[in-house]
Parts: sequence; structure tokens; C-alpha cells
Amino acid sequence: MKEIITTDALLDAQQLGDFVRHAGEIEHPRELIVDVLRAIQTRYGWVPDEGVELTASILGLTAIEVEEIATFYDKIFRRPVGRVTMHLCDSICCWSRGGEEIAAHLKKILGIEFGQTTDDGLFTLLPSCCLGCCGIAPALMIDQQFYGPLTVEMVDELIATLRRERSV
Amino acid sequence: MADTLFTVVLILAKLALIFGVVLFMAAYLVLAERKILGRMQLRYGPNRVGPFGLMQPLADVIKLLTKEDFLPARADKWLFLVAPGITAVTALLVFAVVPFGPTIEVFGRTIPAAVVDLNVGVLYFLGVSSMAVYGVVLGGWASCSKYSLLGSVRGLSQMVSYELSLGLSLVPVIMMARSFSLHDIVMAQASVPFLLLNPVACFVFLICILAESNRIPFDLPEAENELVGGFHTEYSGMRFGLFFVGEYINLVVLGSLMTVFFLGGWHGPWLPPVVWFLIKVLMVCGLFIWIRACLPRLRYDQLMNLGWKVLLPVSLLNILVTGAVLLGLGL
Amino acid sequence: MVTLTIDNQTVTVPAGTTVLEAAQKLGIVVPHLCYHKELGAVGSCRMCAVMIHKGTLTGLKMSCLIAVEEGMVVTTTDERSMALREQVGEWLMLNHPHDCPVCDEGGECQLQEMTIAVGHGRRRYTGKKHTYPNQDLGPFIAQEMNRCIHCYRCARTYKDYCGGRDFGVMGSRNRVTFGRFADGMLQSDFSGNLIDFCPTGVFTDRTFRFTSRFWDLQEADSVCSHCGVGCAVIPGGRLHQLQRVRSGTNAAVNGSFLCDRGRFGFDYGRHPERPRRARRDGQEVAVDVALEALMSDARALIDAEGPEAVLLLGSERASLESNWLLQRLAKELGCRVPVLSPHARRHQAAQAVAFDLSHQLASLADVRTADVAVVFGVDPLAEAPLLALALRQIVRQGGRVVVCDPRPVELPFAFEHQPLSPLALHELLGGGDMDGKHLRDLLRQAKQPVLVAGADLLGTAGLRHVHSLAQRIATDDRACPIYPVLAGANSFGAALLSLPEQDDLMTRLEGDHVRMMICLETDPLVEGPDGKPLGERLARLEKLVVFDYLPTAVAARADTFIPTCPPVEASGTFINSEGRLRRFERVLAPGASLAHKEDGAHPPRAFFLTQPDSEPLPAPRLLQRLLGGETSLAQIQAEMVMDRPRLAALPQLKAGEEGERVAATVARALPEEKLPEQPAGTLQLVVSPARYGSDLLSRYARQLTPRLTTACVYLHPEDAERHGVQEGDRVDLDTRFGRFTLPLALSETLARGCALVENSAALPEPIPGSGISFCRIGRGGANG
Amino acid sequence: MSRHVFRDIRGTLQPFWVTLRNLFRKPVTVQYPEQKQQLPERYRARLILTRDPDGGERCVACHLCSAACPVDCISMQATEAADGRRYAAWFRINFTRCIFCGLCTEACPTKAIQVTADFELAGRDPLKLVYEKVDLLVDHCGNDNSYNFYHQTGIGVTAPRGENPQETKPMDVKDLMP
Repeated sequence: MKEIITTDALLDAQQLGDFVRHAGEIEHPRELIVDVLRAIQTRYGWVPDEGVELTASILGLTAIEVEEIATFYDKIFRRPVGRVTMHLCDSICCWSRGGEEIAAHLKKILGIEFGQTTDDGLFTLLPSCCLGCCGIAPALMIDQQFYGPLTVEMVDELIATLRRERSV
Repeated sequence: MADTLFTVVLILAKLALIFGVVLFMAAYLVLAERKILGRMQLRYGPNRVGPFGLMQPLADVIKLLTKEDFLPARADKWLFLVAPGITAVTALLVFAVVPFGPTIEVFGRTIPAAVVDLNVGVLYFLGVSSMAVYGVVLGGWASCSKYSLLGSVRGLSQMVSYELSLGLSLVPVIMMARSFSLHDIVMAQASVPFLLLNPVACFVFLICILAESNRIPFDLPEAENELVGGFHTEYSGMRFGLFFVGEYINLVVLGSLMTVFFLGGWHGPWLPPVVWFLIKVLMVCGLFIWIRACLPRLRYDQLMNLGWKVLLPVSLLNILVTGAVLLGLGL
Repeated sequence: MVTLTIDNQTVTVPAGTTVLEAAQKLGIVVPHLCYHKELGAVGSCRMCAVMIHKGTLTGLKMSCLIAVEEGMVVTTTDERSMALREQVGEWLMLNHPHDCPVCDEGGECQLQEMTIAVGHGRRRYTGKKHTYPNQDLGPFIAQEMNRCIHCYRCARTYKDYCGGRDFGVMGSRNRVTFGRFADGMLQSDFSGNLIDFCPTGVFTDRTFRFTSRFWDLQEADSVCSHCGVGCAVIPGGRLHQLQRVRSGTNAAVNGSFLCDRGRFGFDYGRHPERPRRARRDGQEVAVDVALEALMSDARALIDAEGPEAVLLLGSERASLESNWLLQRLAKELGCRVPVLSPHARRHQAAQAVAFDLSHQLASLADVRTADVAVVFGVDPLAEAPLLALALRQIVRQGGRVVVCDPRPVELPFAFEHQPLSPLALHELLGGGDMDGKHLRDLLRQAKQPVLVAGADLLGTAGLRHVHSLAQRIATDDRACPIYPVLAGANSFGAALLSLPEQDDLMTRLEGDHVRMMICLETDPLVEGPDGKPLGERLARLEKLVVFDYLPTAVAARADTFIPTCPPVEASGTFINSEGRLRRFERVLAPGASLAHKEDGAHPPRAFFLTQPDSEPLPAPRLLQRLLGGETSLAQIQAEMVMDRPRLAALPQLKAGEEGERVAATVARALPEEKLPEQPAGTLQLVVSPARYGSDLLSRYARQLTPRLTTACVYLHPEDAERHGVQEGDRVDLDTRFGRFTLPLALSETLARGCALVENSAALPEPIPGSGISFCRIGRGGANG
Repeated sequence: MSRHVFRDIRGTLQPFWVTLRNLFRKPVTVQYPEQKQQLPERYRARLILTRDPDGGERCVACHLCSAACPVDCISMQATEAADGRRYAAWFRINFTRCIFCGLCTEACPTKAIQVTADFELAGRDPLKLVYEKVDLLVDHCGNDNSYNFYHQTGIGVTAPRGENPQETKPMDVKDLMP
């Protein structure tokens, strides 16, 4: 039985009103797609099908036109994720500075593979191509915040902190 | 009156006898040929119909009779229908003058063992046997088919090429027998057959009758593998059968003539004359079949070369030599 | 013009041509997948690589992207480009499932051809192949994503060219998928073009699924007969069954596109109730017997009662040859000239197009290349779907489209809709108010303006107004052609053949002179506006003869019925809306289908000399038998040219070619229409053809069932409020066609003061193009 | 020319000896219905339709055999089973036309159509030689008992999509992995 997701769960009334008004003002409502999707993702955690449909109806588009964008970007989640989504850079700089060990360590302490979520629903581990932080390689991004250069100890510490802070 | 009636009855009886015997022989020659060729090629030949396939001729006749009688759309209808008959009938007609035994006495009459004993038998034979080619020519022409026409053209020019030598090869025989009557020719060989006296004439005659019979190596008018059957390509059913049976009647007739002209006819020790005659005829037929098993078909130009450049001079020369010898011997 | 050398051959092509097209002109095959002549090039498949030796850019280049230059030297078969193409072919095939044996595209697959053309034959890659989930795209199109090579042609066809908005490209990287947001039928009326344009077997025709191989199909160039556009189609069939229709190519008309109505609505000819035997007084008889009887009946009646006694009725569905032979038959019988359409007003409008407008007709290609189009009284998707596609191309190139029509017109592009009621539209065209002025400015400033006029809504008077507008807009250096929209496949042809003295059907039937009527491939009961009175009048006829290939209502009432052949089973000529002669060739012989897809239901083992149910004959042949003496179609056409010099191009016409325009001529005197006064308290009745199921052919095409809509009446919300009715109410509609009780739907974009109903299988009585009439609306059931 | 005279004479006479000798040898003919001949292993005669190792019909009615057939003796109609499998609704081989060339077996992409050594196809009623699918379909794999077409092509018929060897799981566009 599929859960029914209300509009309210996806966007609050204020945001909804703003987006509808803004969409009416601009020539190409398409340019708002990513903003609406991000707003939904922020509120709901990820973008369910209803979120795509809501975006489409706000912007006067068809669902597929939104879905094209939503499925293109890997930072827009079309599947449920944990409360903490970790993007570990797997590009060349991070790799050459020990990214692989960090990845193996993260997998080990979280007990998950890339793309999976821990059983407690806290962490989701995702690889990401270049985060643009080669200066702090190997780098990790959590909630648009960068961490690095990572060492195994830092990772342990970071996970411990997050476990403490974000556990429900 | 009674005399005439008797003659007529006699002729009819002989006709019937000869018809029966010749047709029977033709039919079984077909079988014999197929069996012998088969064995020569390490096969059995027909062996399914009756014991040893002996009923095969009957089966063939039934098959041919029951097949569709097909007339090509643009054929010349009447000529097309008549042509096979010409072949078969002319072959049979030749037999009228063939003596198959010495004269016999019945009711105080001397009866020749031939339908008629013509005093110009040789000429009759030459004339009538030349008619046979009309069957080939007309049949091929009337079919209105390329293959048939080519076959009949070949048949015609083939005849022109060998007919001359055929006639000339018989001149020495006539010279030696001093008669045109076949009966007399046989009687002339009572002691020695002409085969031994004049082997050259015999050889020329043999080659010519091979050509006359349209058989390998001179079966150019048919040439299955080039002309798809040649003059009889378009024939089917019993009309094809008539061509076919005509060819084998011809074989018997030519065998008989070979016997008469060169093999001493019915002459022979111990056995009755008719049996000797039959044996000799069958031997000639056997030779024909054997030749068929052994020799390839000549090419067209080779046939013409042979006819005009070899056989004709040889037979002319032979006449000259025979005449000289006869003159020299004072016979 | 530019001259260049390709593979040591020189070719001269217009500037702007690409190297690929120039090579094609020379007959050199340069393998390509993403390029299509209608869609242009994007250079994404990398297959068309050629070596450019001399030119601005030299080296290995994609020939679909490089424009020709003077003196350019190109080789297509040199080692490097061949090697690259082979590698590209191999890469494209890495994940291909190699399931050609179970793929319907097999045999007509561009990927197959191009893979072989580039020389890739043996799979070396041993890694795993990607697989994709499929979507259910409805009853018309089957999807098999595994076969995809990501050339994007589907998206370019569906979204860019056709303007469909429910299909797209999802994902990134090696996950890129083409499809809908969720399973469901593709909504665009041009969805079938995916089948033709996908170079591999991702999108295949579901109605044709596992039916035949391309090489087994009997195909011939034909013309779609669902509307007046006259698109080139190539129907294909096997085992005596028409199995599919694909788009043909006609640069002047449809390009390489086809609408779904034309593509999937072909099965009317294999309707299970299609009458295939001649019938006389309820008894099946031989065709010749029926023809003879009908001839002697007609002769006897004319001898006894004069030339009025027999009425011949032609049709806009029947070919030019059929209609002309019908006129010959009238001469032969000595009766009055045939009426060539059961729909008098439509026929008159078509005559206005065929005569008055004949100097100024635009082709669909002219519409595509225009920069401003003003559409008067047309709902393109309903009346001429390919027109909508042509208009979209104007907008894609930055032009503007204005539609003046009462209906809530929807088009697959942005356009300006002026919802004008029919009366207002006539007023605008006749007088020209503010709106008219605005339009005139727009048209005056345009470089290539084109007007589109709907004959059904505008009628003769409206068409003449559009004509004079066009003449005012046109200047010496730029014309303003008109694209007319006519309803029937041969409306133009019937109008062209019509004789001034022919009169209309109901006038002829007045009084009781007519004793016998012969209908040629028409059902006047549903194809003309006078269904009910005509039905009563037909009942009083002594003889009713029907020639047709559809199980129509009038065929069921006929005393004598003679089966004919649909266009795929006959050859002939139509004239499309733009006055273009279009030849169609016979694809299949008529006969009972031998195709069975049920297990074990194999074709009969017995052998027949004649095909069962092959009695139907093409109408021209039947008419020739009536006239005594059958000749070839070419002979008929030669005689037609002698008779009607406008058809001069007829004998040279070839199926599958562009077709020739009929010669222009002078205007013809037609009765003037007066605009009726609107009675108080009424609404103007707008009858529109439904997109599917309005033309008789699509009504009998059962494959189109999923696209059929239910009948309802549309009102503007303001009018609904005024009449006190609400969306979803059942309302009574009192019209000249009768009284209907229908659910109400509201539409903001409908013109005010109008009630709209759609003519369809569900509501066949209101006939479009019957002139302006009025209706009253009331709450359903109020009167009991 | 003279050089060849003796050779030619010998060549003309030799066949007479050969044929005469043959006359007394045993014929090589096999007396067919009573005696049967041992056929070569790869003899091509009557066609059959084989099955997959798992018992399914191999034929997918792709029409390639009928396209390859030089005498047009094969006809068929494809149809679809509930699981999406393409198979022949009817399949007909007219053995009165078949010339046993074996091109169909070479064209067959699924190894469905194979030849057998059964050449005894003569009969009086030509219609009895028109074989339908029921006459052609056998209960074994013929000469290849490992090949299964549907395991090689990822259209998800015998196995769910992406479960065949040499295939990845179906892509999911909504997947979190970039």
C-alpha cells in the first residue's frame, strides 16, 4: 500500500505561495525546477514522485519535464536517504591522496556499501565525482559542508560526532 | 481366285506373325537394353515388375497409355500427331522384304519366309528406311519448340551425311550376290558370309545403320543433355511411346538387315534356320546395346566429317576394289 | 552552389548542404544514426566520420555537421575513417541485446544496416550488458529500452519536432532512459512517428507486434484518406491482410511524418462486418448479376419517368476516377448529372477553394517555412493534424501563429488564440474591427505570411473573405498564400469535377421525382447534415443502390449493395486540400485474410483457384462495367484530361512522388450565404469533428478505440453560469440536428456565447460544416 | 595426329572390355526398401523444430529461415505468449518443395530448425507432405543441447530482466548512485 504524501509534507504554505508567484513572473518557469526540487528535498529529505508532480504543477510543466532534471542531478535524491548524506569524492586528487582508504574505512565503520543507508536510517554513503575541494583532498561533503583533508582518525571522530548530534 | 485369296491370307498371316514377333522383340529389347546397360554399370536395371522385371514392358505400355496426351499450344496439330506414326510404320514396313528363313513348301506352294520377296528388295529397303527420318523431321518441326526443331534439323543433315555411304556400302554386296533380292543375297552367302568376304563394306554398313537408328554414338537428334530430348521433347504418352518403340523396331529391322547382308542370314549348322536368324539378329542388337554402353556421343561436326570425309571415300574405294577383284576373279 | 569532391567524384550542391547530404546525393552511403533529414544533425552518434583533406577544417570530421565548401576534398573510404566508424559501431553495440530475431525492427533496422555498413560483425567485448526496465506506453507503441543506442532521435522527434510534452530523457551517464514519467499511453497525436524515427527497435508498432517481417510485406505508395491533407503513406500487408501503415515521404505535404489517426486507423478495411458480397433484395448475388439488374432498373425508370427518376450520388471519399466515371454513367443513362457530395455546404466551400482560391493555394511545405500564420476557423489537431505539425515548425523557427477559432484549440506549441464565435469570426473577416487591424499589421510585417482557412467553419463566404484579405496582404515581392482545410480525402477533387448544374442532394430529392438513388462510397445519412429528413426520404425510394466498402447505415438499408475496395485495395487519385493530385497504388488484393495469430489456427490447407471473399472490385472498375467495357486506369485518366484540362498532370502522376498541383482557374458563381440573425436566448452551435472517430474511416477503425473520447457539450464558464448549469451536469441541447442530453464540460478558452459539441462515433448526428446555427441549452431532465 | 591413332583406337576399344567385364560383376546397387543404407552423419533431410534445454520451443518465428529458403517452402506466423515470449502460432514447411539445402538451419539464430537424416518423404498425397508445427516440433534439443536463445538476449523472457548471464541488473534512473 503506497503512502499518500500530502503537499504540506513536501513544501510549506509559504514556500508554495512564493514559488507559484515567482513562476508566474518569469518567462521560463523551467529555471525554477532545481530550486523547487531542492526545497522539497530539504523539507522531505528526498524527492518522491509526488514531489516531481507538485513541482510540475507549480511551474506549469509536465511531470516528465521535471523528472528529466530530477534524475539528471545526483544531488537530487529520487530515493529515500538517511538523515546524513555523505558524498565522498572519488576523483583523481582525492584518490591520489588516499581516498580509497578513507572509503574503505567509512564502509567498514558504517557497515554499508556506497549507495546504501545504515539500518538506523542515519547515514547514506555516496560517491561523488569532483567536489571541487582538491585543496583539502581527500574530501567529504555533508549537507553542503566540506570536511578534509581526511584521515582515518578524523573520519572516526566525525562519525562519532554525527552519531551523537543527529541521532533521534 | 483361290490362289489370290490364299496369297492374301498368307501375307496377312505373315504380317501378323512378323508384327507380333517384331513388336515383342522391340518391347523386350527395351528391357534387355536397360538390364544389360545396368549390369554394365554395376546396377541391376529394372527388377521390380514381375520376376526379374520381366513385366516391365507391360508396365511401361500401361504408363505411356495412361499419360496425358499433350499437344503444345502452337504445334502444327496434324503433323504433330502423324509424325510418331511415320517413324514406327516405316520401320515396320522395311521388315516386309526381310527373309528370315529359307523358302518353305506348304500345300505344294513355295512360300518365301518373308512377307514378300521383292526382286528389288535392297532398293525398297533403302527407300523406305530413308522415309523414317520424316518422322523425326516433321515431329520436331511440328512441335514448334526450339529444342525439337534443332533436333529435327540435326536428324535431317545426319541422314544426308550417312545415307549415301549406306547405299554405297551395299553396292559390293549386290555385286557379289548379283541380285537386288534379299533372298538371293542370303542364298549367296550359303557358304561364306559377306562379313568375311568384304569386311570393309560390313564395317561401313554397321556405322551407317548405327546412325540410321539414331543411337549412341549418333543420337544427335535426341541428345538429352543438350536438346532435352530433341525432336521428341514435346511428346508425351503414347505418342512418345510410338517414337520410342519405332526406335527399337528399327533396331530389330537393322539387325535383321545386317544379318541378311553380311552375316549369312539364316544359314548355320545344326540349328533350324529361323533360330540362326534370330540368334544373329539378337547378336547385332546386343552389339548395338554394347556400343551404347561404351561410346560417347559424337559432336555434330565429327559426324559430318565421318560421313563425308571417311565413310564416303572408303565405300567408293571399296566398290572399286570389289569390282576389280570380282573382275579379276572373273566371277 | 558549391562544388566539392567526394571519393573522387565531384558534386555540386547548394551552399549550406552538409557533406553527408552531398555524399548521399552521389549515392555514397555514409553510415549515420542520429542524423535524419527531417530532424537535422546533432553529431552525437559519431558514426558518419569522413576524412576531409582540403577545406577550412581538415582531418576526421563528422560529415553530418560539416557544411560543404568550394573545392573541398573528402574521402569516405580511407583507412582512418573506416577504422573509426568500425570502432564506433562496436561501441554502440556493446550493450545491445542482439535480440534481432525477436525484434520487430529486424529487417528494417537502421542499426542493423549501419552496423554492417561499418563492418562490425563479431562481438569482442566480454563484459556484462546493461539492461533497462521498460514502460508500458499504451496500445500503440511498445518499448524495449535494452535495444537503445542513445541517439536521442526519439526525443528530438517527439519533443522537438512534434511538440509532445509527456515524453523525455531521464537519468544521466549509462542510465539514460527515454520514456514517460509513469506508464501510460503517449498523449501526443503524433506519437507513432517514434516508430519510424527510432533507428533501432526501442519503439515498435504494438498494433503490428510480431505480425510480419518487413521483407514479407506487400507495400505500395499510397495516400492517407482520413482527412484532406493527403499525407504520403506506405501501407503494408501480408496474407491478404493490411497489417500496418508507415509514413511515406512527401516533401511538399507531410515530410516524413504521419499522425496517429492515419497510422493506426487503417483497419477499417478489415472490419469484421465489412460487406464483401453483392446483395440484391436481401439475397447474395454475383456482382455482375447485381450490376446488370441495377442497369436495367435504372434504364426502365428513366424511360418511364424521365431523367429525374435516377439520382447518382458521388462522394468526397471516392477517388477522382470514380466520381468522374459516375458523371459518365449519368450521361450514359440519360439522367441528370450526379451530386458529388451528400454535404451541400461543405461541397460548395470546397468549390470555392477549388475555383476561387486556386491561384493562391499554399502547400503544407509553404506553411512550414512561413514566419507568420493566421488560422481562421480551424482546429488543426481535429481537422488536419499534420497542419498542426507544420504550424509548430513556424514557431520553432521563431515565427508566430495566431488562431482565430471558437473552439478551445490546443496545439503542441505556443500560439495566440483568439476565441471568436462563428458570427464574430465572419464579422471580423467581413468588416475588420480592431482585432482584424492587429492581424493585418502582423501579416503586413511578415516576410512569408500564410493564411489557413477552415472550409467547414468559414463556408463559401468566409473563404472569399479570407481570399480578399490575402489579396490585400500580398505585395508584388511576397505572396500571401492560403492553406485551405477541407474535410474529405478527395473533397477538392469532387469539387473540381462538380458541374454548376448539379444542385444539392436535398433539393434534388424534393418532390417525388427521384425513384432510384445510387450512392457511391458515401453514407449520406451520417456524412451529410440532413440525416433525419434524408432517412425519411430514402424510405420512399423504389430502389436504393449502395457501392461501399464500409458497413454503413445506408448500406444496411440498400436494396442493391455492391462491394467496393478501400484505397489500399485499389489504385486511383485524390486531390488534397492544397489542390495537389496524389496517386495511390494498390497494396493488396481484396480477399479474406489468411493471417491468424491464434495457436494452431494456420491458413487453410486446401487450395483455391480464387481467393475467398475476393469479390469486391474497385469502384472505377465497377462503374466501367456499368458503362460497358473495361479499360485501364491510364485510359480513364487520358479521357479525364480531355474532359477536364485542369487535370493535365494526371497521366504523368506517379505514386510516391510529390504530386502535381491542378491548374488554376477562374472563380465560379456560387450562391451567397446570408449570416442568420441570432434568436434571443440562444447560443451559437459549434460542431467540431472529434480528433478520432469523426471521419467515417476512423469510426470503423477499431484500433483507434483507446483514443476515442466521450461525447459532451462544452460551454464557457460564464455562459454556464448564465444558464445555471455546472460542470458535469447532464444538459439538454436543442439543435437543428435534434435534441441531445449530454454531460457538460467547461472550457475557459472556448469563445463566449457558443456551445461546442464534437461529432464522433458517440455523437454522430451533429455534422460539422453545416453552417451557423443556434441551440438552446437547458438543465437535463428538467422537462421530464 | 598420327601419334594419337593408337591411343585413340585403344581408347575406343577399352570401354568395350570394361563394360564386358562389368557385366559379370556383382552390382553395387542397394535394394532400397528391403535393404537400408547407412547414411552419413551429417546427412541433410527432413527438418525438425527443436526445443530449448528447459523444454521451451526454440523457434521464435523470426522469419529468417523463410527468408533464407531458396524455394519458399517455409511459412509461419509469430505471436506473443503471456510472458512476452515470441513463438510461432503456426509454422508450415512444404516438403514437396523443400530441396533439403539446409540454408534454413544456417540462418536460424536460435538453433530451432535442424535437419535429420529422415529422407523417406515420398507419398501419393502432396498435402501429407505439408508439415505443420505439430508435425515438426520434437521433444529434444537436436544437435546442440546447451544453447538457449533467451539466455543470450536480455529481453526478460525465460529469466527476469537482467538475470541472464552476461547482464547487469536493470538500470534505475532514480537510483542514488551518480
